[in-house]
Amino acid sequence: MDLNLILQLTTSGFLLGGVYSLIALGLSLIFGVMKIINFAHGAMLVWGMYIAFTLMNWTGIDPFFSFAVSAACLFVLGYIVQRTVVNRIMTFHESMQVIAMVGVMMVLENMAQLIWGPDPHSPHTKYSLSTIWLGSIMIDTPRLLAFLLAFLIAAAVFVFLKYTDIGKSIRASADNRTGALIVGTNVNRVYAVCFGVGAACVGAAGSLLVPLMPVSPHTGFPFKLTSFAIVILGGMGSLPGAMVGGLMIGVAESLGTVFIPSSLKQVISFGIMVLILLLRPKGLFGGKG
Amino acid sequence: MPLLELKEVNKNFGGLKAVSQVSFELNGGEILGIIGPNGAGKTTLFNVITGFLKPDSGEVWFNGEKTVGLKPHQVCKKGMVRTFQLVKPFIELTVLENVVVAALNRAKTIKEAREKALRTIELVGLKEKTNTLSSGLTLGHRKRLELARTLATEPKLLLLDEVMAGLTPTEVDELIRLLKEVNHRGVTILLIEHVMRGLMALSRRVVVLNYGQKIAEGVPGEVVKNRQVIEAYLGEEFAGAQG
Amino acid sequence: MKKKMNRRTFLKYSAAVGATTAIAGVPTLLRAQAPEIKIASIQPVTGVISDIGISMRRGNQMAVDDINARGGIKSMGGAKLRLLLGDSEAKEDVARSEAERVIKDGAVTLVGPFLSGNAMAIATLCEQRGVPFVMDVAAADEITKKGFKYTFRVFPTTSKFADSMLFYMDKIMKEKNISKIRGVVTNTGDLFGRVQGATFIKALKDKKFPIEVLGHVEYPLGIQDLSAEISKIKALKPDVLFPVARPGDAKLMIRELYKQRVELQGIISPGSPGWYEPEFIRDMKALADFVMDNVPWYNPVGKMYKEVNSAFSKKFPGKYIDTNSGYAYLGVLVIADALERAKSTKPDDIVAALKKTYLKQDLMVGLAVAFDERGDNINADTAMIQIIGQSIKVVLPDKAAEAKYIYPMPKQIWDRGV
Amino acid sequence: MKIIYSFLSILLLILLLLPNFVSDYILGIFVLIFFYAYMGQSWNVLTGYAGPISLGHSLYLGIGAYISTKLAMDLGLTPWIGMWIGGLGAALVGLAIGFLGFRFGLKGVYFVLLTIAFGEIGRLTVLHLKPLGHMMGLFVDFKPGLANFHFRGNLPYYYIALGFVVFSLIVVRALEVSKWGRYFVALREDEDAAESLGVNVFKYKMIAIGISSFMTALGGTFYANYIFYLHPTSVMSMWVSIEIIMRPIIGGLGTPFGPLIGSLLLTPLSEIARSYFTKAGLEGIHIVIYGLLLIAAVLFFPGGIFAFIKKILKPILRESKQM
Repeated sequence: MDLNLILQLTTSGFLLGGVYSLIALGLSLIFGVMKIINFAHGAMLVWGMYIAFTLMNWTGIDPFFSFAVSAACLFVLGYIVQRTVVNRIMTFHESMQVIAMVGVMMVLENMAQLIWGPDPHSPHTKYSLSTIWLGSIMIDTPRLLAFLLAFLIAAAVFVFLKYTDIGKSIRASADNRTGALIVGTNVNRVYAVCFGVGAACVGAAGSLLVPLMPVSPHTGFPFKLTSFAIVILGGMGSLPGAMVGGLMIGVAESLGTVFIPSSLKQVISFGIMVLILLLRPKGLFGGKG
Repeated sequence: MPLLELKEVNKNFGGLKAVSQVSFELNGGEILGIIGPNGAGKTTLFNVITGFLKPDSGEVWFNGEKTVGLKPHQVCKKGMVRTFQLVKPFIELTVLENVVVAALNRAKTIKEAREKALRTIELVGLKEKTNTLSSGLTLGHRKRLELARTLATEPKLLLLDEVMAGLTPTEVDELIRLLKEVNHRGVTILLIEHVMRGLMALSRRVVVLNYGQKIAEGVPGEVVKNRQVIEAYLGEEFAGAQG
Repeated sequence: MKKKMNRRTFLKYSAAVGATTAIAGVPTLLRAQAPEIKIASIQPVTGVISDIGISMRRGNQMAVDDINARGGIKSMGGAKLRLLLGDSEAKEDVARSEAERVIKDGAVTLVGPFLSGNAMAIATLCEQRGVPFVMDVAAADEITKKGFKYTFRVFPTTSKFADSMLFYMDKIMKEKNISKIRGVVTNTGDLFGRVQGATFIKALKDKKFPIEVLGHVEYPLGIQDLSAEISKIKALKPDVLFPVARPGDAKLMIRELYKQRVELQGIISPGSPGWYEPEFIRDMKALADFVMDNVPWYNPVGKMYKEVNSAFSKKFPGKYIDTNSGYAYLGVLVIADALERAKSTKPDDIVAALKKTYLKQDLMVGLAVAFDERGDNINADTAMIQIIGQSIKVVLPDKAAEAKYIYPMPKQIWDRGV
Repeated sequence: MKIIYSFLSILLLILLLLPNFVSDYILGIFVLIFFYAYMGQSWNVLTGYAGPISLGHSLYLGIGAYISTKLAMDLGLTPWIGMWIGGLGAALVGLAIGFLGFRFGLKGVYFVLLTIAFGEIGRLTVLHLKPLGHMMGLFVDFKPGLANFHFRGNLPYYYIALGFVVFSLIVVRALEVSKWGRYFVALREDEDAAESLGVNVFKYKMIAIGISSFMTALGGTFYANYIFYLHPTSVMSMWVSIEIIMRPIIGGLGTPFGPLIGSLLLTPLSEIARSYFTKAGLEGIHIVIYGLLLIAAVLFFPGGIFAFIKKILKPILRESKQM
C-alpha cells in the first residue's frame, strides 16, 4: 500500500476532524444538559457559514476573524430557539421533540435559501489555496488554521464552563438536573445560555468552513449525521469525548476511502456508531449515563 | 423445606459491597421483615432475589428450585413478585387496566384476567377507582394499586419494598389489615419496612442489614434491643448512652 | 406562421380552450377575454439541487413569457400560455403528487423535471392519466425504454453523451497524435453521476477505445470534503481526469487538485453540470480555465440563442443560458410548437403533433428537434465546451466552435498565480 | 364503544363513496393520506404502543419495496404475493436490529440513534448493490393490471390504500384488546414494573418490532407500485423515516386513530402549503410555513390531536370509556 497516500489521508482527515469536533461539541453540550437531539444542528451550521460569507462580501472581513460574529449571531439564534421552542418541549415524549426540532430545521434551512439563494458560493480568501508541504505530504493551510481555531474555540468553551458562574451551572445541570434546581439556579436561563453556546460552537465552525467548502443552503445534512456518530463515539454530553471523537471520525472516514468506495465511506461512521452503542453506550469518554 | 432460602449471597457495585454474605430462610406462610438504615442493601437484596440483578456469588432457592440467573418475569411465573419502593404504576392506564396486565400472568383469557383483576381491586379497596387513570391516584391509592397488581399475579411469595412509607396512620392501619388478610389466604410475605408500627404488627421475625451484612435476626421485640442494631440505626453514641 | 382565423379554426380553438378552462373553472367572462392554455413546469426548486431546479424553472418561465409576447398560440387564436409551477422537492412521491395537482388544475402538457427519478414518477403518472409530458432535462436511458406513449425527451440520452464524448476524444487524440490516455473517472454517487460515469466507462470498453481507466472513484452526493478522493486519484497518476459532478463538488474538486498539486493534462467531463455555471467561473477564476465538458450546450452562433441569452441575462443578472436553462427553454418551445400544429389541447392531438415535431432551432447545439418512436430527440447533441480565459467557449464540433480547444493544459492549475 | 363503532362505520361509508364526488387529484391526496396513515400506524405499533422509538423505519419500507419489486421484475411474481415475502424480509431485519438493541438494553435516544445508524447503513448498502439497481435505482415497468398491482386511475390505489388503513386499524384494535397489546402498553409505561409482573419484556419488544417492520414493508410494496421508481435515497433516507413518524406523533402516539388523524391533517397541509406558496422567486417558502406549522402543532397539542379531540368529546366518550 502507498504509505504516502495513507499519511496524506490521515493528515487531511485529522485536520478536518478538528472542525467536526467543534460541531459535535455543540451538539454534545446541548444533549448533555437538555437531553435533546438538536436536529437543526446542520441548518445552524449553514447559518454560521452564510453569516461569515455575507460579512466577507460586505466588509471583506476574513471568515477566520469573523467567526466571532457568526458565533455571536448563532448564540442569539440558539437562545431564541431555546426560549421559544426547546424550553417548551423539554418534558415531551422524545419523538415529539424530534418533530419539533425537524420543524426548526426545515424553517432555518429554507429561510437560508430564501435569503441567500440556492447557488453554492466558494469565496476566495488570501490563503484558501495555500499549502505547506512536508516532503510529499500536503498540509492545507486553511484546514490547518481551521483546526487550530477550532481547538482554540473549544478551549474557550471549556474555560467558560469551568470558571464562569453560568458555565458552572451548565455543568452542574449536565450532571444532575434536579441537583441544580435545588441549589436554586435559574434553570431556564442556564438552558437557554447552554443552547446558545451549543449553537455558537456550530456557528463558529460554520465560519471556519467557509474557506474550505462551498456555502449552500443544504450543506448541513451530512454534517449532522456525522456529528451524531462523533457524539456517540465520544459519549453523549462528554466534551473531551466530542473533541477526540471528531478527530477519530475525521481520520476514519478519510482513511476508509482506501479500503472501500468513497461513496460508502459514511458506513464507517455509522458502523462505529452501532458498535459503540452496543458495546459502550456511554462512549469512550464515559459521559453521563 | 423453606419457601425461600438465601445462601451467602454477595453483590458488589464496583468496590462497594452492597450485599455481603447474606443468608436467611423464610418458611411458607411466614411474614419476615427486613430492616436496616438507608443504604444497607435492602433494595439491592430484593433486586437479587427477584432477578433484576444477578448476584456475584451465592444461591437463592425458591420453592425447592434455584432461581439465580432467571429473569424477573420468570421469577414472577414461579410465584415470587415484588413491589417497588418508588411505585411504578402504568400511569396512562386505568386501575383496572393496570391490574389486568398483572392478572394475565396466570389467567388464560382476557375475560378471566379481568374478573380476577376486579376481585383483586375490590380486595385492596380500590373499587370506586376501578376506571380512574392511575395518574390521578393519591400516593396511598397508588400503593394499593401496586399491591393489587402483585396480588393479581397470584404469588406464593410477596416482596414488599416500603409499601407503608408516606402513608397516613389510618392508611397504614388499613394496609396492615389488608396484608394480614393476604397472608391469611396463604401468601408468604417478605417486607422491607421503615414504618416500625407496621413491621411490628406484621412480622414475627426480622432480619437486620447494615452495610450489606446481616447483623441480626430474630423476634422484632428482641432485635431492637440488640446493641449492634441500635448502633446501626442511631449511631454509637446513642447505643452507649442506652447501655 | 401566419394564418388567418377562419370560422373552422375558431370553432376548434374555442372548443379546445373551453374544455381546458372548464376543468379549472375559470369564469365565462374571463374565458372570453383571455383565452389561455395551461402547461406546467415541475422542477426540484427546493432540496439538495435547488440551484439547478430554480435555473430550470426560470428557463421554462422565460420561454412561456416569450411565446406569449410573440402572440401566443396563433393557430388557436393567439391563446396565451400559462405556466403552472410545481416543486418536486427532489422527491418522487412529491413529483407525482405535484404532477397530479397541475393536471387537476388543467395543465395540458407537463415539462420538467431535471432528475431522472422524478421523471420516472411523472412519466408513469402521465401515462396513467394520458397527459403529454416533455422531459426538458433528464438523461437516464431507462425512462424512454419503458415504451411510454405520452413521454418525450428533448435532452440527449446518456448513451448519446457517451457516443459524442468518444467522438470528440477520438478527434482530439488524432489531432494531437496521442495514442493512449490514462484516465480516472470520478462521479457523484447518485443516479445521474453513476449513469454518466458507468456508461462512459462501458462505452470505452465496448469500443476498445484507447483510454485506459485506472480507477473509478465514486463519492457521496452532497460531499463537503474531497481531499481523500483527490489523494486517491493523485496516487493513480492519471493523465486526464473525467469527472461527473454537481455544482458544489466541482469547486471542491478544482481546489483540491490545486492544493494537492495533481499533475494533469486535462480535466474533461463526460457531461455534467458544475463546470459551466457562472458561479463556478466567478469563484474559481483562473483555476477554472481549460476544463472541458461534453454537454448539450447553447449554439453560440445561433440567432435564437443570442436573443434568449441577452433577455435571460437581463432578467437574472450574472446568469446566462446554459445546458439546463437552455433545455428548459427548448422544452417549452417544443410544447408550444406542438400546440400550434395540433390546434387542440386534446392529449392525443398533442401527442400526435409531438410525434411529428420538427422544430428548427439554433438555441442549442444539435439539429432540429425530432423524436424517434421511443420519444427521444434524435437530433439532440452535445458540444465540447472549454473554459478559456475565464469564459466558456464551444470548441467542438468545428461547425459551432468559437475557439480551438487547448489540450493538454498549458499550465498546471497551481501555476496560474491566483 | 358503540358510538365509536357507528361513527367509524359512517366514516368508512363516506370514504367508500368519496371517489364519486372528487377529482383524481383529490383522490391522489387521499392515497397519500392513507399511505402515510398506514405507515404511521405500522410505526405506532412499535413506538406508540410498545415504546422503543425508531427513526429508521424507512429501512423496512425500502426492504419491502425492493424485495417485492425485484421478485416481480425478475421472476414475474405478482406483488400481491411478493409483498408478504418483502414483509418477512423486513421483519427479519427488524428482529435482528431489535435483538441487538434490546439485548444490549438500549433505551430512549440511544435506541433512536441505533435505528438511524442502521437505516443509513441499509441505505448505503442498497446504493451499492448491483442487482438492486446500484445508484441508478429500479425503474418499474408500467403494466396495468390487477395482478401487477398497476392501475391507470387513482381509484384502485385509493381503495387499496383505504384497505391498508382499515387493515392496520383492525390489527391495532385487535392488539389493544389482546394480551400482546396490553403487554406492549405495560412495557411502554414501565419496563421494570412490567417485567416484575411476569411480562417478558424482551420477547414482547421483539414481537412489536416484528409486527411493525412487517407492516411497514407491506406499505413499501404499495409505494413501489404507485411511484414506479425506487432509489435508496428516495425510499430509505432518514427523511422518509421522519415523514413516517410525523403523522402519528402529531395525531396522537399510541392511539389507534392518531396516525389517521395526523395524516388527514398534515398531508393536505403540506399539499396546500406547496400549491399556494409555490411562487417563482420564493422557492422554499412553503417548507418554511410547513415547518412552522409542525412546531406549532407540537407546542399546542403536546399529547397529539387525538387527545385534544377526546377532551372535547369527553362527555360523549365517557360511557364508552369502559373496557
